[in-house]
Amino acid sequence: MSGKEASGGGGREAFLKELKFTVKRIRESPLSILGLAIITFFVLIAVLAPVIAPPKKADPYMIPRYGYTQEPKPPSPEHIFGTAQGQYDVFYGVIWGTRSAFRVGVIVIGITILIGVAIGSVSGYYGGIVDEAMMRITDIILAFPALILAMALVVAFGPGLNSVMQAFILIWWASYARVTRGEVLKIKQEDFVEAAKAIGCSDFRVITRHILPNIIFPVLIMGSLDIGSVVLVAAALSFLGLGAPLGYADWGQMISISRNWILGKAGNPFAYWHTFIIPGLFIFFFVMGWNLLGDAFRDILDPMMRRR
Amino acid sequence: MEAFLETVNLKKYYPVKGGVFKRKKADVKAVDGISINIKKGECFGLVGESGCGKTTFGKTIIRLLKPTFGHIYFKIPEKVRSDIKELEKNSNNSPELNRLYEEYDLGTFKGGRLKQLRRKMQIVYQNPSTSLNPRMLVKDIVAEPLIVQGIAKGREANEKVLGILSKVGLTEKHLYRYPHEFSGGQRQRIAIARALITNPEFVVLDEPTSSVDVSVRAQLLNLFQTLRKEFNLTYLFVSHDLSVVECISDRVAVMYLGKIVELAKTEELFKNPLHPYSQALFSAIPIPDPTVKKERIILKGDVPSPVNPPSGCRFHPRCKYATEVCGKREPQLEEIKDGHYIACHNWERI
Amino acid sequence: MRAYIARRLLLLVPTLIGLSILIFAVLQVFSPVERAALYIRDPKAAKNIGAIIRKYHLDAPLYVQYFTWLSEVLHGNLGWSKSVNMPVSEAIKTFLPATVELVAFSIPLTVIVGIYLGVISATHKDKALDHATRALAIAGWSLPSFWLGLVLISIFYGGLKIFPPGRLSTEHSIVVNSPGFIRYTGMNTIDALLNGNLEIFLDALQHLILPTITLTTINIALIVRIMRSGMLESLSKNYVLAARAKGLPEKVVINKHARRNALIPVITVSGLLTAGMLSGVVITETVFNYHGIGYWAANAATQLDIPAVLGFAIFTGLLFIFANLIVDLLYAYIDPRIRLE
Amino acid sequence: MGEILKVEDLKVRFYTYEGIVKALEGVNLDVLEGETLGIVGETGSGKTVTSLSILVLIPPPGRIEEGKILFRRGKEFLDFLRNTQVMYQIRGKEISMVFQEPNAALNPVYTVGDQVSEVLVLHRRKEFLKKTVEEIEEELERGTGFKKFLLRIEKKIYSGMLKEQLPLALRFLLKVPILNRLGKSRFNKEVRNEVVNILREMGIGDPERVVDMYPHELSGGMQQRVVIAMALACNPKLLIADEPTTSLDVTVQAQILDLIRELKEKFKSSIIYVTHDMGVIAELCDRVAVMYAGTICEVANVLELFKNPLHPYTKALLESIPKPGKELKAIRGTVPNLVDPPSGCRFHPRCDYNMPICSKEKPELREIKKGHYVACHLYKR
Repeated sequence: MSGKEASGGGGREAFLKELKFTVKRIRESPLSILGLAIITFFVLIAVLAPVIAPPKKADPYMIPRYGYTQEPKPPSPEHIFGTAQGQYDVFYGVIWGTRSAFRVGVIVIGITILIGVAIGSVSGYYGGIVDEAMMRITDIILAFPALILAMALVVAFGPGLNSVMQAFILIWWASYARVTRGEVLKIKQEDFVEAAKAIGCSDFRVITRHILPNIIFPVLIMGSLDIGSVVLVAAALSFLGLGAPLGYADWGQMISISRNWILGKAGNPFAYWHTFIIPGLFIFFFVMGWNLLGDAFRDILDPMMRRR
Repeated sequence: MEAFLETVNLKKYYPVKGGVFKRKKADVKAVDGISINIKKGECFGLVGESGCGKTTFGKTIIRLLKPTFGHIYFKIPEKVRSDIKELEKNSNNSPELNRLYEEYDLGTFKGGRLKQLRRKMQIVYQNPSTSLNPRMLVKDIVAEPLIVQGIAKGREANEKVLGILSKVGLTEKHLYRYPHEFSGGQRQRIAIARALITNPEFVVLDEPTSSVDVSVRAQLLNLFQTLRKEFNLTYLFVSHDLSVVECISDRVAVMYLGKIVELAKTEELFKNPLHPYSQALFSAIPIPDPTVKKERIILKGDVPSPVNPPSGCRFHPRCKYATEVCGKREPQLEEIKDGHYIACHNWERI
Repeated sequence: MRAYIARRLLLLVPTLIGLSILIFAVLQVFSPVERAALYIRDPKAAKNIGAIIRKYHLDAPLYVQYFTWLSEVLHGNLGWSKSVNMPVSEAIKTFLPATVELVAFSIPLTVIVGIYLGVISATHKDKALDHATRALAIAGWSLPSFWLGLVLISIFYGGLKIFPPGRLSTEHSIVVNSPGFIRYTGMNTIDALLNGNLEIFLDALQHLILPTITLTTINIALIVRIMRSGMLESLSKNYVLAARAKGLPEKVVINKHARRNALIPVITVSGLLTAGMLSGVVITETVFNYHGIGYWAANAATQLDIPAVLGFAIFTGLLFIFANLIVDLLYAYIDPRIRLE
Repeated sequence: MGEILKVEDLKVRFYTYEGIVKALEGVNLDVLEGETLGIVGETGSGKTVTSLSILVLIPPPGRIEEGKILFRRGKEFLDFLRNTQVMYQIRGKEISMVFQEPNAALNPVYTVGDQVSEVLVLHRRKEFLKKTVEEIEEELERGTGFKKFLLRIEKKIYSGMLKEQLPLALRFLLKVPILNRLGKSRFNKEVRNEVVNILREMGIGDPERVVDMYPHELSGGMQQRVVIAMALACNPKLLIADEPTTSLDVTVQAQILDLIRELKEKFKSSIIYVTHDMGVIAELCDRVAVMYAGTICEVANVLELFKNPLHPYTKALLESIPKPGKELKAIRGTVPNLVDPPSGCRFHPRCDYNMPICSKEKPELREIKKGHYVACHLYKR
């Protein structure tokens, strides 16, 4: 029976069994279903953006304008979510805003995980001066609240979403390096790592085949939680006017231009609610979705809970 | 007859970092000078309480840990061994002597030669739930030594895996499962299969039955016996469970605080232990027979710290028969009867 | 214990040096001319820019620049903040009291309520209360702080006309700035009490409510989550079982035995809390027009007032490092295993 | 010499993700006064769950479904399983427990003295208050002038505490951490001396120093002595010891066993000793109950059990103890998974005398000979 195809089939069959068990556990925890639903909803919006809100300008991320008067118009049949200050269409803004949120979140987290895990595992596995130096660098970077260091970097690189992303990558890898190092130090003491050395595995093989597969889950869980935080901080920077330029489809920027309309007008304090409530809700649910997913997965994939 | 595996004054120290700059303040002298000779095909028992350094010794002898001092000779020809003894007499670092060390002393092995050594020497750990990679299929766990050592790949490796699994009582349907789907006893069998697949000559068994149930323990002990005969293996059986060691090993050494205090044939040692510590150790074993009412030697105090062990004989602060000399001069392991070694100044008077 | 403290203090040195190098590196992104602008007090002096470059060795080799810059910083000369027209160090002194006042209300609220909620949700695991607290915590963690601020203002100030933004109503700020009113600490609530003016005290308090709620909601989620997992962890331990076996009432078992061990992870993470507080302050003060140090920094950033932003970064870095030091010492106090290392 | 504890068809279930673990399936057990009852079995046999259920300490997701736990108070038996008010009086005072992992049973952030005195203050509070009041009265005779005045106030506080009618303000004041240490300093000193005495009785050298140390500073053996001190502080009628020496070294185990034997005589308390080590059973216990997969399969006097074991599992267990020179007889198969345990007698899949009835009907625990019970279809009366 021990042919190539059988071994492939067997391997897949075991993997499917594990997957089936995980899916069963997901169905049982309400939080993860909610998280999964929210994230799939946002993924659909991001993917179908050109269909839902066809771009009017060369750069699809610039929100089309329907006039130049300052006062925002309430929701109407042509503008479902109404228009913001300067007659930017709110609906178009939030739909394309989803895509830019994904772009910022996923790219930043993707790159920082790669850098962080690589540095963290080398520093954790080998220890010594490499580890000591690495830890001092991460100490310094983590000595700053993310927002403030990002502010300084963005001011240095000049405002704009790209410099925000560069700033984040420079900052965020440090926390992944630290978490990875912690996990590697824990796994390194397990017997099976020493057993791998006992059969003559090279350091590279020990790290890639034995250590990384066992620490990748906590790091991915942290990643899913961080996508939310990255989008939050990016939105904050846009709100301060350091992130996306005016007219760019970015939730933080849209809330920023809605600031002077939050008190409504005489007699009707909530006249311009649409300008800041709608983009705010989009940010809130986007970040909430990722946090729910991350939290739920931590319980499901936590080996102790899984096997209790 | 060719010596199989010999250690000469083997030492393994762990640095203790302390103080402000985490400088090395002192050494934990886990293994502090052990010279023994293991014969081919023998099951050599090593007993001692936790913290006496028996596991460290097991891992150092197969070079999982680098020794701090001393030599390890593995299947060294008789002649070369006597040459080394000769050269060591007049000066202990002549170029000729160093060349021989490079050649035969495992302590100096590095890189490729160390990897070669791994085929011949293997280890089985105590806790089956942490000695197998939870994210790897059994097939890959057992096949990995073949792939890493470049012995076999693909189909041929699978066949070897199936072969060794059947020898330890597992079958083909266990191939595509993860370790957490097995009981403690079965996981230990997988670990044994992984250790034996490159058919090594020497295997360190580090308390292999301590974390499994009594009924499964008997199954594993029988398995070790049959595998020893079938593969002509030599074991170093490390344990704190004296009754297990008694029924599986040919010779037993008793360890205390990094040194061997007594070594003899199993029956001889368990019938009349001579060293005061061995006597206290054996008298402490509860006998599973209510009719036997045994007068017990109760040791007072706790085991001293291996960072600064007591001077002279390490057991003298807790020993009833300690005399003035025990506090000063450290007793050496001498052969007092054929095959019966003891490290005690006044063992005759006990 | 002394070795532990000594090591922590010694570790400060490389971190502080690293901090200065990082800031200096960010500074290098600008050309010498722009960096000279740091030290110009008034536009007229822009003419002899060459003299300033030479005075501060801005074109000298890198390490010389670093040392001159460092000595300047150590003498408190962080450059000139054009957004508020005063030296950066002066700006920090004037704006700091307002922020301290805000943070003084928010941190205790966050920690006490956070720990209480964490304990409750852990002891009622998987019951309604637990799910409610966890949902609240996750919501809190996902809320964009600036949006929460805007919504609160629009509801309370817009709708109900109470809790206006800013630090004081206009007429009270006139009284506060008048000579009759002695500024002891720069914090309105305390100064009002010291001057015996209850009205200003209530007004200042009224202005503090919404910013405190905003600041607390963001950071409370962190404390609740860590406290809850800490409690669950220690409740599963054997010493809790032993405490129950002694016959201790459940209340004592939870509050004495379980809670103290659960506090250890909370303390280690409270370093993050200070970071959360500092970033929160920048956003909250901007939204509420609350003229604290965060407002000044945010404003400086939007006007690309580089010295101000960097000055603020150095200040927060120092604050953060010393906060971590205090956290380490607190950690050693509560956990004897560290204290007697 | 009647029973002091009766456990009647105890049923315990654990509701885990994997399914419902039927941990205990109707356990009946009784403990005679002054006797040492051994409970022996492998992991998963339910011996620890039984010992925890007696003090109603089953942690979630476990639940005690059915059964009664009757403890003799004077003449009549109280079922404190349902009556929590009585339970809090019995726990730590009349029944106390010693755990397997000594360093896990001690709270790492409190001193040894603090944790031992906790039991004393909880259960023997009145005794210490009386002693403190007597001590003050003695000093009162010798005291003069201002000192006398102070002592009289102190006497008022303590006797107020004794009769439980302390003025509200005072009771509130004593809640403040620093004040209560000052206010009750004499009482605390009294308790501390008692703690030092108990530690000394447990064979702990230099108890004066150990009282202020933290658990992580003590060796395994010392930690276990502190746990035993906590358990015996209020000299309970019944001590439950759940594998107290399993995690200790052989020589330290000998010290602890010796200590337990000594305390058995001095405190005259009966002991339930849970272990998987047949050697310890033989040395320490008068009667033995053998458990397998959540059921009791045999109960007998220790000599009877070793001489002629009736239940196949007990026989196999005794034969699998490693003895030199004798071929080891292993029990085939593995311990059953209790989510869906084998039907009828739970040992039948591994039993050499397996009969058709064994997999259908669950055998009852019947008294075959005086004091020798067995649950197996081989022995129909």
